[in-house]
Amino acid sequence: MTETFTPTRPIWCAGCGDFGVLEALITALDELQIPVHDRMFIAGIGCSGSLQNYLSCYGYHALHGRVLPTATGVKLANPQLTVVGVGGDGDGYAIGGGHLMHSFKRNPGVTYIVMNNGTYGLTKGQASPTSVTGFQGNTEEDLDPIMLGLSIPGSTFLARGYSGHPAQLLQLTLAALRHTAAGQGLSYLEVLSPCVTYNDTYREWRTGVFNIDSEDGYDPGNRAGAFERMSELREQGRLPLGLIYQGERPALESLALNPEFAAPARQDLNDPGLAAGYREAMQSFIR
Amino acid sequence: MTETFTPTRPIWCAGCGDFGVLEALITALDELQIPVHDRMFIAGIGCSGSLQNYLSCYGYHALHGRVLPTATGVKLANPQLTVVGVGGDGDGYAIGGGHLMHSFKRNPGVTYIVMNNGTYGLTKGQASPTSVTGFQGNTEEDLDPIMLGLSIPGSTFLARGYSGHPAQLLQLTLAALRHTAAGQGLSYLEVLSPCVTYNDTYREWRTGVFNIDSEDGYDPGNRAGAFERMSELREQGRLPLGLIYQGERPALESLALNPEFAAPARQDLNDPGLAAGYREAMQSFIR
Amino acid sequence: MSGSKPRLEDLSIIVSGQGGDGSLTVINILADVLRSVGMRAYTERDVLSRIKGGIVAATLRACHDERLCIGSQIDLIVVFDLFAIRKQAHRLNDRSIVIYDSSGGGLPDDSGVPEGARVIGIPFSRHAVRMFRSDIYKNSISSAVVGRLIGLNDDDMRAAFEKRFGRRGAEALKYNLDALAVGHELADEVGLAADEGLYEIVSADSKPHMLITGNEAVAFGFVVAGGRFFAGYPITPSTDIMEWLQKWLPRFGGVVRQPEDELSVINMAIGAALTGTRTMVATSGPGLSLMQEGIGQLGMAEIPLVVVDSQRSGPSTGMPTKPEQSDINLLVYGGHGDFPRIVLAPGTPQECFHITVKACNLAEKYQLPVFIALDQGLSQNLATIDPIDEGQVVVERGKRLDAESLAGMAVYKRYAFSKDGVSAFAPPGTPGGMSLVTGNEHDEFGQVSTDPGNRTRMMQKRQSKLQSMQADLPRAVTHGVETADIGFVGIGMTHGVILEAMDILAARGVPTQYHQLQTLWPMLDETPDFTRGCPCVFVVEYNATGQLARLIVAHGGEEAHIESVLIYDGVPLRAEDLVQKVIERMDSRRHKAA
Amino acid sequence: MSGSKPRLEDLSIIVSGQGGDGSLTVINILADVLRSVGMRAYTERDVLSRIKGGIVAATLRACHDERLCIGSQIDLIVVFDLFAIRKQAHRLNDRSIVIYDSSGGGLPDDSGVPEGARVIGIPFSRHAVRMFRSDIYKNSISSAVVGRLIGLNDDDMRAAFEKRFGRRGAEALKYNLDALAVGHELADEVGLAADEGLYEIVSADSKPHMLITGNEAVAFGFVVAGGRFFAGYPITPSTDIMEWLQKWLPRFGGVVRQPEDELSVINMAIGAALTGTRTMVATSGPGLSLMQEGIGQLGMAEIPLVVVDSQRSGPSTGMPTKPEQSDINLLVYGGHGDFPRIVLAPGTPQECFHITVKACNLAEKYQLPVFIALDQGLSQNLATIDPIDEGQVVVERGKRLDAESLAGMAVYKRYAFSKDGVSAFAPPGTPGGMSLVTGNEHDEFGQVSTDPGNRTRMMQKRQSKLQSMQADLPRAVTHGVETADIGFVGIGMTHGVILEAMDILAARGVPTQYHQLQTLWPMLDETPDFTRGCPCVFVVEYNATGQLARLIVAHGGEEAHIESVLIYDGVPLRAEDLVQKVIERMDSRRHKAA
Ligand SMILES: Cc1ncc(C[n+]2csc(CCOP(=O)(O)OP(=O)(O)O)c2C)c(N)n1
Ligand SMILES: Cc1ncc(C[n+]2csc(CCOP(=O)(O)OP(=O)(O)O)c2C)c(N)n1
Ligand code: SF4
Ligand code: SF4
Ligand SMILES: [Mg+2]
Ligand SMILES: [Mg+2]
Repeated sequence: MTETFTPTRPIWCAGCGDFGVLEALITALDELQIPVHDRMFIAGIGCSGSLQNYLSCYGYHALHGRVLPTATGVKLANPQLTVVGVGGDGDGYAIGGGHLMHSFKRNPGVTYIVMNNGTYGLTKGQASPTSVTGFQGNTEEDLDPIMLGLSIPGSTFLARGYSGHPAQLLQLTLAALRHTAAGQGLSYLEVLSPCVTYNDTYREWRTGVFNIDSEDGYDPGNRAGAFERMSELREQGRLPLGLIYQGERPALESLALNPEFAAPARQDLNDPGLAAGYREAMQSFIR
Repeated sequence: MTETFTPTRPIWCAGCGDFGVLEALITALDELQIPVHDRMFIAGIGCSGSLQNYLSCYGYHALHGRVLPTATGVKLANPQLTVVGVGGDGDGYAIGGGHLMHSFKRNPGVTYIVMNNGTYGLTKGQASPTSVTGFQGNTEEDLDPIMLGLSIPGSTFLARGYSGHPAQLLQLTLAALRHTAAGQGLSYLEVLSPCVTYNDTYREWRTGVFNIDSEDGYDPGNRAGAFERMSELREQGRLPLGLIYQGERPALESLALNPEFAAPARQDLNDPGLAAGYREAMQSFIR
Repeated sequence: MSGSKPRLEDLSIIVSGQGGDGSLTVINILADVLRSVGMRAYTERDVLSRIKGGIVAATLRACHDERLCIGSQIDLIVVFDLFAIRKQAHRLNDRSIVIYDSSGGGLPDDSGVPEGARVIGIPFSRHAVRMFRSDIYKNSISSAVVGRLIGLNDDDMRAAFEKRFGRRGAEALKYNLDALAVGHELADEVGLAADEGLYEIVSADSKPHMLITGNEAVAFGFVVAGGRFFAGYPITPSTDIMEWLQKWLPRFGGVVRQPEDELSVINMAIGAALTGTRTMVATSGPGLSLMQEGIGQLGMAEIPLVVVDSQRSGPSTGMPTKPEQSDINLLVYGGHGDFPRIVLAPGTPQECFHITVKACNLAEKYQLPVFIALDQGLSQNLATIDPIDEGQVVVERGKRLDAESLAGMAVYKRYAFSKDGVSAFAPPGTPGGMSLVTGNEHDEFGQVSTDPGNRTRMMQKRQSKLQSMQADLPRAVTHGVETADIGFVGIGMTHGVILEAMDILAARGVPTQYHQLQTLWPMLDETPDFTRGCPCVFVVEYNATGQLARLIVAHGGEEAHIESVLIYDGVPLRAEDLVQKVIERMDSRRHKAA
Repeated sequence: MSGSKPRLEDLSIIVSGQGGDGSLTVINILADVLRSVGMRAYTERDVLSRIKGGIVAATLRACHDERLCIGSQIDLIVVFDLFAIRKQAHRLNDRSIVIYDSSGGGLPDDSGVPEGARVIGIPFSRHAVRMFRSDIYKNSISSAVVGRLIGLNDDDMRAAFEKRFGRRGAEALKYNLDALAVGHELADEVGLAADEGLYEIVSADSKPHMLITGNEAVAFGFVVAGGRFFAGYPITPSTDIMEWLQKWLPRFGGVVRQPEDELSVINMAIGAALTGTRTMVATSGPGLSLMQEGIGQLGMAEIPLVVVDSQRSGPSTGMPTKPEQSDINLLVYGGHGDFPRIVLAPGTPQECFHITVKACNLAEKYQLPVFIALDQGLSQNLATIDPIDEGQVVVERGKRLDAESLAGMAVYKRYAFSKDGVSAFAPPGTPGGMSLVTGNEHDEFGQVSTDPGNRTRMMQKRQSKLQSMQADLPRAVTHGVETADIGFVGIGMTHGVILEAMDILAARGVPTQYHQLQTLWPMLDETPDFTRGCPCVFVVEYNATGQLARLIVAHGGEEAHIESVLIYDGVPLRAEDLVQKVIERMDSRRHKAA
């Protein structure tokens, strides 16, 4: 085998929630038998944005906040790849917030995992969009990106895990990857992933989370119902975990690609069969 | 009186929905007796983004998509101004989408009016985030920014008008301005404002709109309830008009400003009383 | 009478009215008819950033030989609005013909039309409203009159109408053909019978010409170069590129996306490029400004991308529909930090095609951003050009690895150091080619690294591309008399004007030479050399600060030899005006020397 | 023994270990103690873009006289990790002292420590864990030993601890004071008794010094200049500016916001500036790239804003914690289209303060963007400086109108043409001052206009500011021997190194002079003049392509006289290394000449 880069030891602080996400991803990708060369990781900038360095894959370290547009470009150009976006809450909800809402709307075949620690870890602990009111002088209420996802027509998979609950996290990771693999488009998984150094929320989250997967009668197929339940739980100060919403809608790539051709990345550009079409385009200017 | 710029005749096409918005704004501002010099209009880029040129005010033509951050800066620096943001759906929902969600969250004392025509008018009719599926090859479902607003904790005023219903539009414009004037923060009013040249939706909207203001039992104070009703109406292909949600939360400026001082824009920077504080800051480096 | 008619050699025609009046349509139809009868055409637009209203104008030059600019004088003007005539009057002379819409009355005395000019009033609008209940048909009516006047055949006009309006449905076609017929009747009335036009039309060339804008040529070049992913966000004057590709690219299995903003555009394009897909984006100044972080990422992470900048008047939102070449600095110096890039500048639609192909090849060969600098004129003006031989295009993909070639390698490093600064690329999905790609400084494997030794080598590796690419970069095209004491330097839409000014000067006995840059960056020695070798070099550019001239000086150009000709009022330069400037400046130089 | 001790003149100390070990804390405490006893201190950090782990180092120079750089040799090194010692060994000599954490064993043979160096092993970590159940107290323990070694008084050390850890609560303070005591005991054990340090500390100055970074000085200057609105988004190495202002600005009724991204930052700042509030933003390369569209808007719409760029290694994400000066091009040439701007470059914390005040005044006087170019070293390194006389600051607000002055005017035009290019500004809310402000081209009232005549005048109006401001711009500071044949040009963090290299060269009989730029743009004649007047000018800059040198050449600098010294490996230059380069280059010049 050709030697390629060797995944390194994570640079995360001991106890960082991101370890749990890495663990779940490695296990899930193996379980689904995704060959390493078909995995394409698109990572944000932040502590969380180094995850791609710790497993075997094609890894890309995006610009801050640009995970989703980049991942969408990858998927459209080569839909055979298993495209996984990973990043932090600052990356995905602050500077990347606009892309998040448009990606829900667009529904590309990408699994997107946000390691939400309610702070900007790598820049040393400033408030992020999911920081609670009062944290570092934050005057705003914390965003619930799952509710945001529910509000966007086109969103098809919304889930939340907690790195302190590894078994459920693995199941959700598997479900997310499967949703996308089944051609259903964007699977969005937020993982509560404490930053032990700047915002150690293990205690709050241990007691605050609420497992909706085990709630009787909860229907993840009902958008408005999910929204209502989320609102209730939020008012009770609880953080719902589990598969919160799953819908059906064709993935973007199935709508955007011409099925008569190989995908953009896989075309032979020197195929002589192209000449006739080029000639036709040329003729269109002579008419 | 000093002569200043003279509001010009709108450059809009005859029949453009934006005329109705201008009309409602002029009437409402006069009715509320806002002196012209206390009006600050922040406009986007697009056909809609020329509205500030057609009335007496301090007008600013922002960068494409940046109406809300700019308006927020204005309000924080000088909360005495009546700050009105105006722009199009491309401006506010596409390139400005991230700012919209963060402005809901932030709740600055700004009235924000989006003239939604489901297209990019000024660049000649491309699909926008509120274009219906199929319009100009659009593969996505149209965004409902009111539902987006409902999903963001911190949003306090969400309404939709239709330029074809001027009486209701005027009432909603008044309500929006009053909400903000009462220190409740961001009032967001989307106006269905047809583009007769590139996306003439008068016919669809005449039949498609649904007046929620006159629906018995509808409670604009109930976020989850509003979301549910919006979802239902959407499924029925109807476009709700009226005051959809109103909540209470202190405006950003009341949280961000130090009440012991005049607002930033109104301070006398040569006030000798400042010297002692400066000295103290200097001493902090000597300690 | 037809035998004694002069041949149509060179005629500039303006049609002007309110926005929405359809002046552009008239001109475009005439251009198409001229093309179809073997003449040359060149068009220009003067429009506003609004959809209806305001005074707009479209200009056409009909020539026997190729000219890539509008003439300095206007031979024929058609106006639907009296404002328009005042605006254009200074370009008229005593041989000009003025056709105006007389629906509202006669021409006022202060119209500014020079004495001697032939003035014809026709109530286009009145006829249009009477016949079709809509004012907009006045443009179709008027084109009939213009066609007659310059000697175009009624049938050819009809054919062009069928082609253009046929796409819009049977009803539109019918009304417009009827309007054309009305126009022909009106022409008869004012004494312009069929086959009695002013000129005889003689085909310039047996082979058919293409009628194409620079934007279209770029888009077409991209497809033929194997481009398969394009992302854009609407912005004047670049949008046509996206629109042409939306129609054509899917036919070749390619993808065009219009995401939510330019940040999404460039990052989506980066994503596609990462997979080894040939990718391009197009924008104008404001979008280019927003893309700066992405541009730097391309440089650092060594990702190939073609970025088209269709320049308009800046700064900021500026004058969106007006031409400028004022993004040169941003193209050359933009992005924070040091990284290599290429900036190419075509001057004709044909060059737009070939330079786009070249740009695609260079981007992949050297794994970096390649810019194509257009301007509103080059982007949007239609020109007749000789057919492009699209079959000759060669696709060069640079160092690419597949599973087989990887299997033979002991180790694969995405950023392996190499002599030419380029490392082999294995597209994601290739077994054995796993790599890390990052905008952080990194080692050969793509692992983040701040090791000073590695940093130094990586920086030098990237920068060394600027050397290794030298032979591959398009050289300047030279025109005129190599020994002439007066030189020109220009890019983009200055090209046609400079060529014409040279002809005028030559006719007056003043020989000149012209160095038409094709590569703006890296600045090749040839350009500073040119300014050192020629004692007086007019650097003609559409901006206020002489960005191109300054760039040349920064790289060894001879400032004392340079005369900057700067246009930044949004109005295209005319050859005669350039000639005047040259003569004045030469005079004042002689005075100073004396 | 104390009488015979040498005076502490100049000592460079490194503390190095793993990220999170607290090396920075040790150095900062020592710097503070030195400041308090009247010595000079200068610190430097070498950290990674990760929160824990990796090898980091903090360096301190303790001096009797002012030095704004670290010494070329390291006199004392404290290491918690053996990797660290290998990394630093080349800076040690036979008089250096090495203190290492011997918890894990002795120093290996291949540590690289030069012969003759005094090596002291102390099991800091072991003690910390035993006493406090946590490794992190090793830094407090070690600072006691270093304090003793260099002759600092135990009480002064305690006072510094109380100040620093007191803020973190009683428990933190108690543990750290205990750790200090443990350290003092360990010092006793290895023979470093109280008052028996190596040096005698003699106060350099009777007046107290400030201990301050460039970032802090900028933030402080902003407040005193009347800055009342600041927006930022976290980014190394600029974040400290926001953090200092978050604490202080609200105390003066000012507002600090950290919105969702840099686009929001610059546009929110534009909003505040529109109201007539003095406003500033601070960022680093990636943020500056994202702000480009906003920058152009400031230029076009004539909005005053101060933009601080704390430069780090680029391109793209680059090496976030490492110094560079590679955004010069983007600062000077960024944004599409032509517009005026000012770029200032302080070299010391004191200059950071004064240049920020100046920037605020210039921004409002000329109504345009004013950049302050910092670099990671200047931004983050602590230095002792003479107290700033903040009482002398003069706030100049330029042409502002209030209701009263407006009432006396017949007509108010926001963009009235004027001799100096500046038009009077009436803040929103002022009766009678209504105006339109736009990034489109506009007429004097601010109405959108594409009229060519208006366009030309408006462009010239804006550009003319670059002339009218000339007398107002900070001039270069000159140092050294004005007639010397060897010159230096530099900005920012090169300042201290150049000064020290000049001293070294002078001591070796080589006189030099130094032109320390304060204004990078507009490029004042003085700088190209300097390169013409001095036969060999070393332009020292932290980037790979010589951006500053190229800028000077582009404006008439003499390329043949310029020797570029380029540092781009992320490692701060040392004076001795600069001296070597000067000597080598001069030799090779002489060879070439011969
Ligand atoms: C354009 C830009 N702005 C700012 C930064 C600095 N920056 C690096 S990481 C980061 C935030 C990281 O927070 P988050 O995404 O939550 O990741 P975490 O470290 O918490 O995992 C920021 C602001 C940057 N790299 N690029
Ligand atoms: C950064 C940037 N990108 C693109 C443009 C071009 N542009 C001008 S208006 C517009 C869209 C306008 O659409 P919308 O906001 O819906 O306004 P409307 O014209 O429909 O009222 C665009 C994309 C621009 N001015 N700036
Ligand atoms: S700082 Fe926080 S987010 Fe970053 S690695 Fe440490 S624990 Fe994790
Ligand atoms: S193009 Fe559409 S949005 Fe623009 S003015 Fe005309 S009708 Fe209104
Ligand atoms: Mg985070
Ligand atoms: Mg619109």
